[in-house]
Amino acid sequence: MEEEPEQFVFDFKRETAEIVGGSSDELKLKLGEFAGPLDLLLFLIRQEQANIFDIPIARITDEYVKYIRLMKGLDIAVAADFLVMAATLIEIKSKMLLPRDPSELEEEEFEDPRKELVDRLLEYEQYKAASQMLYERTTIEQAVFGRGKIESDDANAEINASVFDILTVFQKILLRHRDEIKMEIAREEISLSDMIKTLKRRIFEEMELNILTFFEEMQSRRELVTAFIAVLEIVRTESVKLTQKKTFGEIILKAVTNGTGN
Amino acid sequence: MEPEIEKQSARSMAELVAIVEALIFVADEPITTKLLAEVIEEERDSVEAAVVELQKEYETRESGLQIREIAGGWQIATRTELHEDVRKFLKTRPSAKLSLASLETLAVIAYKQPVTVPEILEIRGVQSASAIKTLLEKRLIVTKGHKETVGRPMQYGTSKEFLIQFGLKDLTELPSIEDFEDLAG
Amino acid sequence: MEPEIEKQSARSMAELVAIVEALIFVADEPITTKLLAEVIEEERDSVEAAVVELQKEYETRESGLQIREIAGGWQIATRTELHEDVRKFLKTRPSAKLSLASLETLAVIAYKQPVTVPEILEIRGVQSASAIKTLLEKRLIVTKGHKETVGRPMQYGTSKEFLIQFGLKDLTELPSIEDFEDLAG
Repeated sequence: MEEEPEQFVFDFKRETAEIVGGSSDELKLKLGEFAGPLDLLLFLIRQEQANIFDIPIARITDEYVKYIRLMKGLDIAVAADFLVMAATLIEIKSKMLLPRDPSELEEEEFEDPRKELVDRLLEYEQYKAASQMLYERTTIEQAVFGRGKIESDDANAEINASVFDILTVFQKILLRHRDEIKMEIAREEISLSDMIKTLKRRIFEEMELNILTFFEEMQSRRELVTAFIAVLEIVRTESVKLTQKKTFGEIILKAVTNGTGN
Repeated sequence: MEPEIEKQSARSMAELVAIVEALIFVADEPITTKLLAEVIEEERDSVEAAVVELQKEYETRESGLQIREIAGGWQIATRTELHEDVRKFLKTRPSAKLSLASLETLAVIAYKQPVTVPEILEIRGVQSASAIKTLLEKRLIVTKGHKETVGRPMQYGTSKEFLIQFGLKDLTELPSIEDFEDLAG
Repeated sequence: MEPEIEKQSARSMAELVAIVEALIFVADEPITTKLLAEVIEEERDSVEAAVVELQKEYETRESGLQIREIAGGWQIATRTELHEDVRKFLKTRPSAKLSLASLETLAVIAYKQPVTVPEILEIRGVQSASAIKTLLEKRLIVTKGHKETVGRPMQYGTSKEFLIQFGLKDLTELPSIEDFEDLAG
């Protein structure tokens, strides 16, 4: 039952993608998947049944901007590239509104502000058609199956590697290597005086520190012992006091602020 | 004395067809005529003839299998018409398709290779980084060295896996990009 | 009413043979007559007859393959007489297929060459002897002389075959980590 939608993840003919105007401001959007701003633009041009060589730039710009607002309103992340295209459209629109310089009236010299965009759209449309061709090819190809596993396959492994795999694997090794070095460094025992320094800094930064939390951060038994001694030491010599909210409750280390600390 | 002179096939055509069939079968990816010829130490021409003969044989006996030329090599695969039963047995669904963005990026790479990320952006009008990553992970594209230009950006092209997954003998089998022109407008 | 009664084959014997061939071909393990019959919804007797027919077909055309009954199921395998050639092919086939251990070792050698076994051990954190042997056999790496240090260990580097198989013009075409940084997103 669920197989159908898998077969057509998207629809090149885009029959489902349309902006449906609802009552008043309540616009409803049937979202089609747009591969990019050029894709959206082509869709709008087709929806307006406009001639690609004579794009009604004002109308299309309005539609385009409306669509983007709608996406934003629906909290759909609008990629920067869509905004860039909006700016381009607005720029073309304003150029079109400028009165033509009478000295440039000869047709040949007059460069249509839309020309570059049209060229891009035409080129893009070719690749879009090519991608549809690829889509059809892979659909057909999925009807052909290779043989099942045979014994000799086991002798031949596993990963059909490309240069990309070599790099990815190398990166992973480097990361693993770095983690090991980090662990080795961490394994070196921390001295009592360093532990006291760390503890002091934590108490004065956080004002109060749960002893259990601090102990849990220790990586080994030796460290834990050092931490314990450090706590005893700091309570004895510094303006820090141990408090316990109730019997067997959590023990908190607190800096004594209105200090009579020696 | 040249050893080449002695390289005279002691095999009959029927034997050649049989050994070629066995090797195409055990190979786990399309096997080239060249490699077949090397392994069995025969002339490439006779190997080629044997494969074509084999291909015909499969067709005339209306086998459930076919000998296909793909990605520059030969492969045995099931016949398209049988896909429903095969899929039912394998309990597979058509695998997840590429997204629209990935397909478009792949189309640009297939036709423009070797091509860099900025060049793809230029055509598609949208960043394609995540599509490229997907295509690399799916092994449909490979890196093609650096472009000798500012910043030496990496170039990409399609892979052998691309040919296999899209059922192409080679890249020339792709229709030319100009053929898609009349679809415009 | 038994549904069995309605189960009348719409398939001809030839069609049955073809579909049975395709299913045996795609199966990872020997497939039983019972399972075949279930998948294509035919009587076991006719399926059995189709397999026997198929088996005969392979024999009479002196195929390089055979339909074998094994472990209570059916399987396609290469013909025994051809095993020498098949074995030779399996041993020599060039392939970019590697185990993870070999791939890791190859990656270290590619990026750190020339590099010695102790250096590879240092980086990978595991012994790589058998991986190096595999890579040498696959001709993906070559020895690069001794390192002038204690024990004069052998150094390794990638081969020309490596460049060919991975589609590189030269080693400068190996991508660097920075090349893919843009794709990270």
